[in-house]
This record gives sequence, C-alpha cells and structure tokens, in this order.
Amino acid sequence: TTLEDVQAAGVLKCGVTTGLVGFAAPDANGNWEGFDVAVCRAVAAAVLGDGNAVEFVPTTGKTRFTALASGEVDLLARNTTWTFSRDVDLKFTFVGINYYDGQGFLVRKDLGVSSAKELDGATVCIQTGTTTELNLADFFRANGISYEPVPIETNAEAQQQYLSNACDVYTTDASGLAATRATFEDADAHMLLPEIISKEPLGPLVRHGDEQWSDIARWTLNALISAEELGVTSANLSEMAKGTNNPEINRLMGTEGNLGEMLGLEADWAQKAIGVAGNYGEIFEANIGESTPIGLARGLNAQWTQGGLIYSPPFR
Amino acid sequence: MTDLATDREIDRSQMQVSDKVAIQITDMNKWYGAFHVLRDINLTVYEGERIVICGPSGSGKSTLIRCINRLEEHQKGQIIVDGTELSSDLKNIDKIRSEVGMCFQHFNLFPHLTILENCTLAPIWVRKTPKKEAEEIAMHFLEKVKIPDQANKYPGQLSGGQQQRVAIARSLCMKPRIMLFDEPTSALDPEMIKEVLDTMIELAEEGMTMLCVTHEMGFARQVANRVIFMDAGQIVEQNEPEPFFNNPQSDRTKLFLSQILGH
Amino acid sequence: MTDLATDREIDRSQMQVSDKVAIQITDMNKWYGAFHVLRDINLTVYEGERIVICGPSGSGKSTLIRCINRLEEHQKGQIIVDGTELSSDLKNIDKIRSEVGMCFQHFNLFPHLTILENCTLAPIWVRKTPKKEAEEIAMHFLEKVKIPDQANKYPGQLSGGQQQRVAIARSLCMKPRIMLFDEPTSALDPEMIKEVLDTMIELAEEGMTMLCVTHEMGFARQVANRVIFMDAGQIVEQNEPEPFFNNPQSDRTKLFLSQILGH
Amino acid sequence: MTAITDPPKETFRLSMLLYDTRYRSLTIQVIALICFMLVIAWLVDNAATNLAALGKPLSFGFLGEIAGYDINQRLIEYNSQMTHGRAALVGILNTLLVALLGCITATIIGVFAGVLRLSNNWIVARIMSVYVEGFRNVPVLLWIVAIFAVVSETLPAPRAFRGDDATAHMLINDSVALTNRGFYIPKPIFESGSMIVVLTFILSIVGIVFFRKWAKARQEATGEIMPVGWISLAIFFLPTLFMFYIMGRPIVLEYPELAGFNFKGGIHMRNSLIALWLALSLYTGAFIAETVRSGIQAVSKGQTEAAGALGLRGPRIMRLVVLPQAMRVIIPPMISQYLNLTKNSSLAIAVGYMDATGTLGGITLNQTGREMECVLLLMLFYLITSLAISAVMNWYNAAVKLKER
Amino acid sequence: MSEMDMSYVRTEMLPEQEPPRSQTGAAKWLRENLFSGWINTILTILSLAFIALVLHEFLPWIFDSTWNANSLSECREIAPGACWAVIKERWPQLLYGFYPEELRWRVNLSFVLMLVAIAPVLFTGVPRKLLWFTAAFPVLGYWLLWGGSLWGPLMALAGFGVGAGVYAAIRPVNNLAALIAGPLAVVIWWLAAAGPVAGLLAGGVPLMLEPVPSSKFGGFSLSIIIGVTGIAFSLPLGILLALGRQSNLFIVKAICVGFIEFIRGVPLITLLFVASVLLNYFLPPGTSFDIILRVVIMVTLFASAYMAEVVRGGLAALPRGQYEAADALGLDYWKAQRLIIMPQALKISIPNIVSTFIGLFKDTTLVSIIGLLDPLGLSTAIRADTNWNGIVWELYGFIALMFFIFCYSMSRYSQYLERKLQTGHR
Ligand SMILES: Nc1ncnc2c1ncn2[C@@H]1O[C@H](COP(=O)(O)OP(=O)(O)OP(=O)(O)O)[C@@H](O)[C@H]1O
Ligand SMILES: Nc1ncnc2c1ncn2[C@@H]1O[C@H](COP(=O)(O)OP(=O)(O)OP(=O)(O)O)[C@@H](O)[C@H]1O
Ligand SMILES: [Mg+2]
Ligand SMILES: [Mg+2]
Repeated sequence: TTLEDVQAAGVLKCGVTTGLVGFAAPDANGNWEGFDVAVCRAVAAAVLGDGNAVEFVPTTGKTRFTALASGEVDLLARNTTWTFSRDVDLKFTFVGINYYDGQGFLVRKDLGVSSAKELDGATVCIQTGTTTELNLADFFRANGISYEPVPIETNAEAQQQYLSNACDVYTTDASGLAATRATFEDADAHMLLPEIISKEPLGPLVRHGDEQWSDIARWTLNALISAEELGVTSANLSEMAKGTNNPEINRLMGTEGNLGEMLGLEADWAQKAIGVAGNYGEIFEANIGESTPIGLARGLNAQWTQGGLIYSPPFR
Repeated sequence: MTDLATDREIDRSQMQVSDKVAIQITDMNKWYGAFHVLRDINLTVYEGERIVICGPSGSGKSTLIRCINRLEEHQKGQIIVDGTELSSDLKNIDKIRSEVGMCFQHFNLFPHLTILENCTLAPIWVRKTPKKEAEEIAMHFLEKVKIPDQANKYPGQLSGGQQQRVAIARSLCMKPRIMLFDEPTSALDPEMIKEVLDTMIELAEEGMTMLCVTHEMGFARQVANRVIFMDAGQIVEQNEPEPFFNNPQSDRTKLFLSQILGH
Repeated sequence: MTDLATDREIDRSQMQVSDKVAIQITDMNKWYGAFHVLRDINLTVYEGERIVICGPSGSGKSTLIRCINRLEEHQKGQIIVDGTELSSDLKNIDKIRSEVGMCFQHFNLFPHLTILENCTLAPIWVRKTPKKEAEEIAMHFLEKVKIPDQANKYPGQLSGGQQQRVAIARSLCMKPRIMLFDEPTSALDPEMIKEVLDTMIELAEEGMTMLCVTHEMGFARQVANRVIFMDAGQIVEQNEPEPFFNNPQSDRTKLFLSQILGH
Repeated sequence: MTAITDPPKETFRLSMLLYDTRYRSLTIQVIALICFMLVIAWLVDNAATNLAALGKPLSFGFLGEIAGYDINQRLIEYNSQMTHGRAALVGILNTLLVALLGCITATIIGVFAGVLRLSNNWIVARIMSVYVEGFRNVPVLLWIVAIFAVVSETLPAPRAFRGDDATAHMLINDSVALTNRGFYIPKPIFESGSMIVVLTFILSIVGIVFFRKWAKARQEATGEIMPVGWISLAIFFLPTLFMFYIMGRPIVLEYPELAGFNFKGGIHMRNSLIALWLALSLYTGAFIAETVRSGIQAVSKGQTEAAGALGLRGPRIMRLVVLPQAMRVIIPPMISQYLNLTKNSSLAIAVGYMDATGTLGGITLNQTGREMECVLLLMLFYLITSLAISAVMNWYNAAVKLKER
Repeated sequence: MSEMDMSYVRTEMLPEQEPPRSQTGAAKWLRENLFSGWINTILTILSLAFIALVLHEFLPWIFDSTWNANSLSECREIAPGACWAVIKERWPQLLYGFYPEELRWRVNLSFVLMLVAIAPVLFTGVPRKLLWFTAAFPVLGYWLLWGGSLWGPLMALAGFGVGAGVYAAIRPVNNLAALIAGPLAVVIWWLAAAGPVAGLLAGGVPLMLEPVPSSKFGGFSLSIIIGVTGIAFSLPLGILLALGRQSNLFIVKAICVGFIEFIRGVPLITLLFVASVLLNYFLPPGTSFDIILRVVIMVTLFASAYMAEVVRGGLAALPRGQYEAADALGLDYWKAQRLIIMPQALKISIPNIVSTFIGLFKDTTLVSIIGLLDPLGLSTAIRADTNWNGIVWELYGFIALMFFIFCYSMSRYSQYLERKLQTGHR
C-alpha cells in the first residue's frame, strides 16, 4: 500500500507547484515553504514522524496529474481545483479543501473599472493549465462582451506582463491575485474586482483506490483544521498532549481512544502533524495571512464558527 | 614503359613451379547489375607460379583478382583456392582470406596505427598470435622489405614506395600461400616503383605463388612464368612472357602491346 | 625540366615583333604592408613579343603579372597598357581588362557553367555580344584548343590539361591583345603539360603578345624572344633566350639556372 | 596436375543460417524484425493495459468535443464553442504562420549578417561576430523569454497613447502603433472596384515575368543589356498605382485607433507573436549567417579573380559567378535551419503564443486529460512538416548537384 | 626587332625601401578597415553610434547596482541599476540546485573527474590508459552524485563482464549458443542477481555515501548531468544506429532510418512531454521511475539520432579501401569496425560531436517546461519567493552569461579541433 511504501522509503513524495508565492517556493537554502507545502509536511509528520521527510516534486499544470497517477508523487498539494471530472474521470480522490477560492480579476485602479462586466475589449492575462480559461470564456460569453486572452505558463511571467501593462486584467484564483498584488511595489494602485466568477475549492489529492492512504491525508488535514477549532496551537501543543478535560482534544492528541491505530499510524500522529507548523490558522497566518506580505484575509477560509467555510468532521 | 627491374640478376631456376593446384577457376562469370564484367573465366594456377595479368582499363582485371579472395562475389562458376571452394559459407571465406594476401593500388594502410601495429593487427586478432610473437614476425617481414627502422612511425610519415612495401609486409605477416597484387605500383613515382618491384621480385624468388595485375612489362618479362591478357571480361591470350611479348597471337593483344610498349 | 615542346618545328620568322609598345612599366613599386615586393620595375613590352618570366619562388613574378591587369594595385610608378594608364579609374581598369587576357595556375573555371557557358559569359556580359555570335566565337576558340566536343560538359568532367585549355579559350574569346599566363602548367601532369604548351605555342605563332611566368625552359627556348629573370622583387637580368641560357651574366641567374636545369 | 573433383553439393544445415552469407543476413534481419516487433508489442500492450486501467482507452473522440477556451490569435474562424479539433487546427495554422514569418526574416537577417561579417569594415564585422556568437551560444528558450520581456517592458502600453499629455505616439502619420501588447498596423479594406486594382497588380507581375523573358531573348539576340531590375520595379508599382487613382482609390486602409482599453481596427500582431518571431529569427539568423559566410568563403578567391580578369564587375561577378556557386553550399544547411526553426517554434508555449503545442499539446491536453492522443497528434504534425521540408531539400540537392568526372 | 638590344643586367641589387606613408601605420589601417569608400564610412559611423547607444543604456544599469540586499525592494531603495544581490544570494542554487550544501564537494569532484574522464577522448596527448577510467566513470559519477551504495551501480556494470564471460565460455562449444547466451546472461544478471549480490557485498564492505534524491538536483549541475549523460550514452547508440543505417540489411536499415528520421522530425519538447506524461504508460503497470531518469532516457534517444548522423558523416569520410583492406586481412565485420573503422571515423567526427553536445546542452533548458528546476526553471521558482518577486533581467543575464561561457568555449574548442584535423589528418 502507499502507506507501506512511504514508510519503507522513509520519505513522502509530494507534488507542488514550480513556484507560487505563498503557496510553494524554495528559499535560498532550497527549503520549500508555503501553504501547500505545510500540508505536505503535516502528512509527512503524521506518517513518518518527521515534517522534513518530504521530497518535493515540482510539477506543472500539465505534469501534475500524470505524476500522481503514475506514483511519482504520493500526494499532490498544488492548489488544484476539485472538480467532478478530475475526481470521477481522472480517478483521483480529493481529501478535503484547504482553501476556498474563486477566480477573480486584478486591475489597476486608474483603469477606472469597478466591475468585471465593464471589461469589454480588455486584454486579459490568464495562467494556463488550470480551469481558468474555461471559466473566463464562459463568463465573457455569458455577459456578451469580448476580450483578448493572453495565456501565460507561469505566475511570474503573467505578473510581469500585467505590471508592464501588457494586459489590463490579470485573472486567476483570487488567492493568487491577492498574493501577487501584495508583492507589488505600489500595491495600493491595484485592486481586485468584486466579481468572483467561479468556485475554486482547492485541496490536496491522492490516487483513487487506496482508501487507507486517502484517509490519512484527509484526516491529517482535518486534524489541522480541528486543532484550530479546538484551540490547539503549536504553543500549547505539548501541554495539550499531556491530557485535557476535552475528550475530543484527547482523541485528537491520541491520549484517548485509538484513532491513530485505526489509520495504521501511531497514536500521536495528529500531534506530530500539528507540531510541524501549528494548526490550520497558524499555517494560514504564517504563509499567506494578513501579517505576511501576501496579506490574505481569512474570509471564506475562516472557521465555520467564525462565519467561514472551514469545517472539519468530528474526531470520534 | 619503365624497365627498372632489369638491372637485377634473377635466378629463375630457383623459382620452382610444383604441380599442385593453388587456384582453380572454372567457368566463372560475374555481373555488376546487368553489366557482364567477367565471362567464362577458366584459369588454373599452380603453386609457385607467378602470373602477370594485363589488359586495357576496364577489362576486369581488378575484378578477377578481387573475386579470388571474395572481395567481390561471383555469380556463376567455381573458384577453388587451395582445395576450398569459395561459396557464401563464412568459414570458407575466412579460411581463404587467411591464406591469400592482397596488396592494393592505394596501399590502404591504416593511418591511425603505426607500421608495426598495421602488421601485427591481423595476426593478433585473426590468427590469435601472442602480441610479442606477432611483433617478431612483423619485424622479420619489415626487415625483408627493408624498412625495420620505420616500425614505429605512422603511415602518413612514409613515402608512397615505403607505404606499399609496408602493405606487402602486412600481407606477408599472415603467412599467406598466395599473394594477389592489384596494380601495386601505379600510384607511385618512378623512383619508388623500383623499390616495390625489387621487393616483389624477392618474394617471387622465394617461390611465393603470385597473381599480379600490372603494366610493368619489365617486371613481367623478368619474373612471370605466365602472362595473361584480358579484354572485355575475357581471358584473350595467355603464354609465357617471351612468346607473349615477342609473338602475340591475338590482334587485340598486338594492339595493346603496341600501345603500351611503343608509348 | 621537361622538354616536351621541342618535337615541333617553330617558324620563328612568322612571329613578328613590331615596334609598337604594348605595355610600358616605369619605376613601378609595390608593397604588401611593409613588405617591398616589387622594386623599381622598368619594362617595355612591344606588340607581338613573347616574354617568359622566371625566377625563384617568392621573387614577385606573379605579383608583377597581376599588377598588369590590376588584380593587384601598385603604389608607385606607372603602368601603361596599350596607351591607357592603370590608375584607380574604373573605366581605365575595364578597358585594360578587356584587352588583357589572363590564365591562372589553377585554371579557375566556373564549375557551375558548362564549357561553352564559361567561354560565352564574358563576351555576353562585358562585350554585349549576342548569344549566338558569342557561341560561335567560343566554338571557334574551343576548336583551336582542340576540344570542341567537350563544349557541353562541365569543368569537373574534364582532365586538368583540358581544363587549362578551356581557360585559355575563355580568355581568347574576349579577343585580348595581350595574354598573361601565371604558371599555366605547374598544376598539371607531364602528359597534360604538353597539350597546354602546344596550345600556347600555336598562340605565339599567331603573333599574340604574351607574358608568361613559367619554368618550362624548353618552351622558353622555343618561343620566347625575351627571358626575364626576377629575384627579390627586381628584374635582375633579361635577354634573348639563347644568350640568357647559354651565357647568363648575373651570379644569381647562374645559380638559378644551374638549379633548375641541372635538376 | 591433380584432377579437381566437384565438391559435394551442399545440403541445408542449420549452422548455415549463421555462417552462410546468403542466409546470415536473412537470419539477422528476421531476428531484428522479431525483436523490434516484440518491443513494439510490449510497449503497445503496456500502454493499452495502463490506459484501460485508467479508463481512458485510446480514442480521438475528444477532438469533436467543445473546447470551451478562447484563442486570441486565429487565422480561421474560431470561438470557445467550437471543437478541440478546430482549436488544434487554429494552433497548427499559428505554428505554420510563425514558422513561415520566422524563416523569411531569419533568412534576411542571416544573409545580411553573414555578408557583413565578411565586410572589410572592421567594426561592422566585429559587431556581426558578437551578434552571431551571442545568439548561437545561449539557449533559444532564454532568448524567447528575454525578448518577450523586452517587448513588454520597453514598449509603451496603449494607455500611454491616450490623452493630451500622451507619452507615446503613433508612427508614420498615425497609422502604426507599437505597444507592449503588440503592433497595430493598418489593414487594407477592399471596396468595390478594388478587384480591378488587384487584377492590375497581378497582371503587372505576369508582365514582369514576360518582360524578363523578353529582355533575356533580346539580350541573346542583340547583346544589349537592359536595366531589368529597375524596369521590373517600375512595372511592379506604376500600373497598379495608376489604376488605384483612376478607380478613385478603392482600397482604403483601416487605421488602428485607440478605443476603450486597446487599439481597435487595423491588424494586431500580438507581442507573443512578435517576441517569438523576433527571437526565432535572430537565433536562427545567427546560424544562417554562419552558413552564408562559409558558403561565400567556399567559393575560392580565384573565381572572383578570374571573373575580374575577364572584365566583369562587382555586382555582376556576385550574381553570375559567386552566388550560383555559393548557393549550392548554402541552401542545404539553410533548409535544415528552417527545419530547426519550425521545431523550435514549439517553444511558443513559453510566451503564450497559441501554436499547436499551446492548443493541442497545451490547453486541450490539460482540459481533456488525453495525453496520449494529444502528444501523438502533435508529433505527427511536426513529423509531417519536417518530412515535407526535407523532401524539398532533397529535391533541391539533387537538382543542383555539381557535375563531376 | 633584333636591332634593339634588350639585354639588361642589374649590377647591384636595390635595397628594400620604406613603403609610402599610405601603406603603413594606423592611418592605413583606419582607412582600409573603416573608411574605405563612403558606404563604409557611413557603416562605421552607424556602428559607432549603435555601440555608444548600447553602452549608454547598459553600463549604468550594470554598474550602478547593488550587491548587498535581502530583497528586491531593498535593492531598489539603494540603487537604480541592477540588483545583483539576488545572484549573490542564489548562485549556489543556480549552480547546484537543492543539493545539500555539505555534500556539494561530491558534485564538484564528479565534475572534475568528468573532465579527467573526457580528457583522453578530446586530447590525443593524454595517456591511453585513462580510457579505462573513462569507461568506469559513469558508475563512479552516478555513485558520487546520487550516493547510496557503490555496489549497485558496480554490479550493473558487472553485468557486461558476466555477459562477456558467458559468451567467451560457450563460444568454443557453439558460436550460435554463445551469441544467444551472452546477452541473455546480462539480462538475467541484471534482473535477478545484481540486486542480491550488491546487497550481500554491501553487507560486507558498505562503501556507502549519503544518498541524495533526484529532487535535490537542479541548476547548471542538472543541465550538465543531463547533457553529459545524454551525449555519453547516445554515442554507442548513435554508432549502432549509424552502422544500421549504412547496413545493407533492408529491415535493419529501415528500422534505423525510421527511428532517426522520426526523432529528428519532432521537436525535443514533444519528446520531453513523452518523458513527463507518457513514458509511464508504456511501461508495465505499476512501474514508476525518476523523472530525471526519464528525461535522460528521452534526451539520450534524441541525441542518439543526431549522433547517428554525425557518425555517419565520419564513416562516409573514410575511403572504401580501409574496409577492403580489413576484409582482405580476414577481420570480421565487428573486428573491422572496432579496430579499423570506428577509431578513424570517430576521430573525424569529434568536432561535430562537440557541436551536437553544445546544442544538447542548450536544449536542456527545455526541461524547465516540464517542471524540472534547471537554471531557467529555478529562475521562476526564485521569482516566486516573496523577496525576489518581480526580478527578471539579473537572473536572465546571469543564466545567459553562464551558458555563453560554457558553449562559447566548447565551440572554440571544436573549431580548434576542426583546424587541427584539417592539417593533421593524413
Ligand atoms: N562496383 C561496381 N559497380 C559497377 N560496375 C563496376 C564496379 N566496379 C567496376 N565496375 C566496372 O567493371 C568493369 C571492370 O572493372 P575493373 O576495375 O575490374 O577493370 P580493370 O581492368 O581493373 O581496369 P583498370 O586498369 O582501370 O583498373 C569496368 O567497366 C568498371 O566500370
Ligand atoms: N596578399 C599578399 N599579402 C602579403 N604578401 C604577399 C601577398 N601575396 C604575395 N605575397 C608575398 O609577396 C612575395 C611575392 O609573391 P609572388 O606570388 O609574386 O611570388 P612568385 O614569384 O610568383 O612565387 P611563386 O613562384 O612561388 O609563385 C612573396 O614573398 C609572397 O609571400
Ligand atoms: Mg583495376
Ligand atoms: Mg606565383
């Protein structure tokens, strides 16, 4: 099984992007960092006890599914939209949603546009290899307006095109737009249009057919989310691990019940996962949150208790 | 024609011709595509014979020689060399090639190997002689052709005549029982021709069976015990040198000889 | 030296030298960069003269010849060809070039054109002769050099001697009054040298003014009415062939002749 | 004399398969064929098994499905509701377009650079060496992305043309706009009566052909040489211009105009096309320059001298003697450069030019997940193109082969 | 005419004179090279203006620059020109990828050893014995770069030895059987014996280096690894293809021609697509191997087609007499090829092999399109770092410079070889 393979190899092979600000990028020492990267590390910690036991495999829009299907990677955490056909036709299992996204538009403020519907005749930069082209075509068609698509392979190129004014609008997932905008020298001169033209639930995925493995990935993600909901943070983790009077926390920490065993993992698997970089909220804040240059607000990605959509099934 | 070889006394009695057949060619025919190069060639060569083949350009002399060690394939008839028939059987071909040495007009030495390596290559790889022994043999034959001191040079550093002598030595290293020469001197300057012919005469004296395509009539007179005249793919006339040159029978031979000698 | 041309009777009386000056070179100097190739050359060539220029390699023979039709530029002095002074005036150069024919050591035929086209190219484009007429002229001169039957072949298909004869015919087609030859035979095999020399002798008989750089001393003896010996960029000695060869004055000439004839 | 007996007639033995030259080659070939078939069968079988396991057996049905994405540059009618097949066709045409444009400009650049590199002007020759070495020794992909970046960063955006204090201006009488979204140039609109002008133009071209034939015949007959080039040029322009005014200027130009976000009207050459075109031309041009240089150098100096000695002059020596010979040397490697350029145009994907690799091998592949079919079709397309180009090359080679002894 | 005395003898030789002013010095050089005629003068002035313009644009950018900063915005505050700080921070990554810092000596060492290994191929003066090192280098290099136990690659190499041994052992008995058993033994060894034996030996003498996974490879070292292995392995394959193409066996020839023309007819990028998305389909279900390995396989196939054409050119340059002489001496086909034909043909081909290598090395940048982090791919990744988001020219400039240095020196070398062969051959 995948679990055995991973444990035998002692390393988790995780597919990420070749570089997307805030979500995955190597630093000067070659350490990968980012929001998607954190999911990989959490799963590695849960399975192998070491958040650094990850081999990151950079993939492009074209190669990512093949890499997963062929077993080149065990887990794909590459801001991939959960769609019907990818799930059913391409035979992958999306283990959850770590970011609720939607396709948005980034424009200069001085363009004098306040709605995407006013973009008739505009030149639009798109990052290809995603669902973006389709959404865009549908949107403009539905509104009966014309546009000039400029497809670009990488985010870095697209950003450069947008900044040099080679396109009026840059469209991709709103999270990416915000992240991109945040790094501009004059971020205030740019804005996101209110229209979000699609649902883009992004999440990690694994191959069909190995339920144990998909469960591990799914519940590691859920553990991160639950940890935030339950107030387990990297700061109080060791304390919580000693036992609390909240049985759900205890089950999560593995001090009560045998959830770990059911997954085929050790009892403290979730502890280790959370131990890498903290809970979902902490990861969010550290990589893409408002304190980072990217400065994304939680928005839809707030806990359900805070009015967002982030919601983990109970650990019981 | 140059008569460079005549200043040397040849002891013809030494050159014994036995009555054992070395090469037997029967009704041999060859075509290049639709072009009939050799027609009904019949030729018996006895051991120790020295045969000179001449004839106008394009008459098929080279082709005949090349058929004998299977550089070309014949299509009809039989060639038996030393009791082995030349057929498409690789073993026979190998056997015959190691018994028949060949010298080409352009020497065809291997430019990337030294003279010594040129000579030891075939003994080592075909005869599987130990290297040391092969080198001794090679030096022996290089001495015979009088260039032992060039052994460690490369062919490009030698003159044409020296190269041709190396080529002869290279063939001799395989200890062939028959030597074929295809115009060995025609690419050489007059001075060098003499060197090479001298070497060949020495070989002849030792009783080597030789077939030689050449237009050096002096050489033919001196050493051949049979001269064969070919034209249009056929053997037109053959005879001992004296009667051949002094009293040719066929008109074509007469014409050819008048051109080549009178010129 | 080969003396191939001597088997032909030359009627020297036919070759009339007039007293009209064809080429007048006065105090001409030429440098290649800082290297002084030609020094104070003074030379008068009369119409109908046949001059052979010889001298050791590097003495400036080719350079002199090439200056005469301005393939090289001279830096000092005067060259007057047929009354026209060679200067950087394009018109003069054109005029002189169409009056002076030149044959090179390596023939320099145009390989992409047939023999006939080689010969008609310049008449058509320089002289503006109608094609048909140009072809007739070309055939005339090809007959003169004895290869009319090759007219439709390409240069690559001809032997060296034939190619050089075509080159001569090509120059003649422009009906030059003066012909320059720069070692026309030195790239050829002995048999072919004869063909070319014969052609040149015929030209000489017809009274063409010729300057010829050559080491064919037989040719010089037979047709030249003046032999010029150059060394180190200067004319060291000039004389009629007989006295020149039999009784050279300068030491340098003696040395040169002893080398070239004794060889 | 020993009697020669006939050797016994051979019967077929198994070892003859290996040692008899007649059978040996047959044996080897059969073994090779079997091995080859086995390998192919193994690969095909694996592919079939794998694809079946993934539930997507080989099928080209997806080509008939709705593509759903837009393509900015299209030489034929296309919109997002058309099929993937149509999208692929648009991409293929775009590939051919950039390849054709690239070959033309690369040739021009290459010939210029190659000739200038031989120039006796020291500085010019050096600059050309720098150009040639610089482009030849840096990957073409890097050039493509770099030139794309140059085009979009250095040229003004359309908005810079707007307003009274515009920082950028259109060129040539407000007819051409160079923006970082591409170049906008006027587009001819054919109104009624333009047919006659076009017809005149075609007739002039036919006229030029006939004029040249006539001039040649005349030269052959009388020897007179006419200024064929100038007269041809005149025939090329004058009658058409004349007709154009006679007919009351029936062809008008549609000028690009700033409207909304972009220029409207005219012909829009997108900067992805420009960058790709420029990069491929400059890169391939550097190689062609070398080809041209060595071609010209291959014609020996003696040829020029011989022609000069015959009284021919500069340009004519070039045209009658040097070029015909240099061409034989230049053309074959030049055509293989065209081949390389066509193949390199597949790097369009790096700048978002929607060529065959961008549509068929890009978005279509991503959207449908039909890697096998898409890549196969893509390879097939390039293969056919390459083979067509090499066929032309072989034909040319055979046609100009020098006759030798 | 005879009344005219033409005889003339120079009594003393003229001395060499100084050339006229116009023939020497800088003035002449300038006139001849820059101002000979008005067209030339115009060209010169235009060129000078062009150079001035370029320098005016670029010099300030290059030199009014920053070497010390932690991010692009910091750079921009310090100086308006280039921000070389990114190179200063990231050059190890651009060279080594993510290869662990403390292990980089292994990369350096293997490249030095690689130079030693190719020396006997490129320079004739080097002792021939080094060729053995060249043959062993692939194993050594692999071991140094990827680490792990030396026994694995060593046993893979040993497969050839086993094959040769079996062949030699059976040959005296039956040639046919030996021909079949030899290759079979190699395959069996690789499939069945190599692993366990390697394991056994590793148990005894470990010979371990810390393993480094492929995902750590990147930057120029990745380009060089792909380029060099591509060329090294394509050479034998190319030789076989070239021989096949020359062969008079129809089917063999057809297969080789088909393969060569197919590979040469499609762009490398499509072959890389095959490596990245298709190759797994063609292998038995469940096999999955390293993307770098897959890319190397495709690149090797790609290079081998070009190499085949290069070798074919070398073969064509050999005179027919060499084949005939080899035949006449009784050498069989393979011996003739090995001892006579190939040594000469390959020597003639070296300049073209070097050119092919330059082309291949440049083409390795295409792997960035399928997501490998070669220098160009890394530049994208670096630009995805929040600190360096938006930086373009500095990275491109650095990468271009590195490629230029490498390729230009190789091409100079191949030109040198070409000249040397022209004069030295025969
Ligand atoms: N490979 C070949 N294919 C077709 N025809 C050939 C081939 N080799 C030779 N020939 C022709 O066969 C004829 C005989 O050739 P061969 O070389 O035997 O003549 P030769 O007597 O040796 O002439 P020479 O004295 O010129 O060497 C010639 O007409 C030649 O053109
Ligand atoms: N283009 C050139 N540049 C510089 N020096 C040259 C050039 N051409 C010739 N020379 C030199 O000028 C001198 C005379 O050359 P030239 O070719 O006239 O000699 P030559 O007498 O014809 O010799 P040969 O008998 O070898 O043909 C030689 O020393 C030669 O090296
Ligand atoms: Mg012959
Ligand atoms: Mg000379």
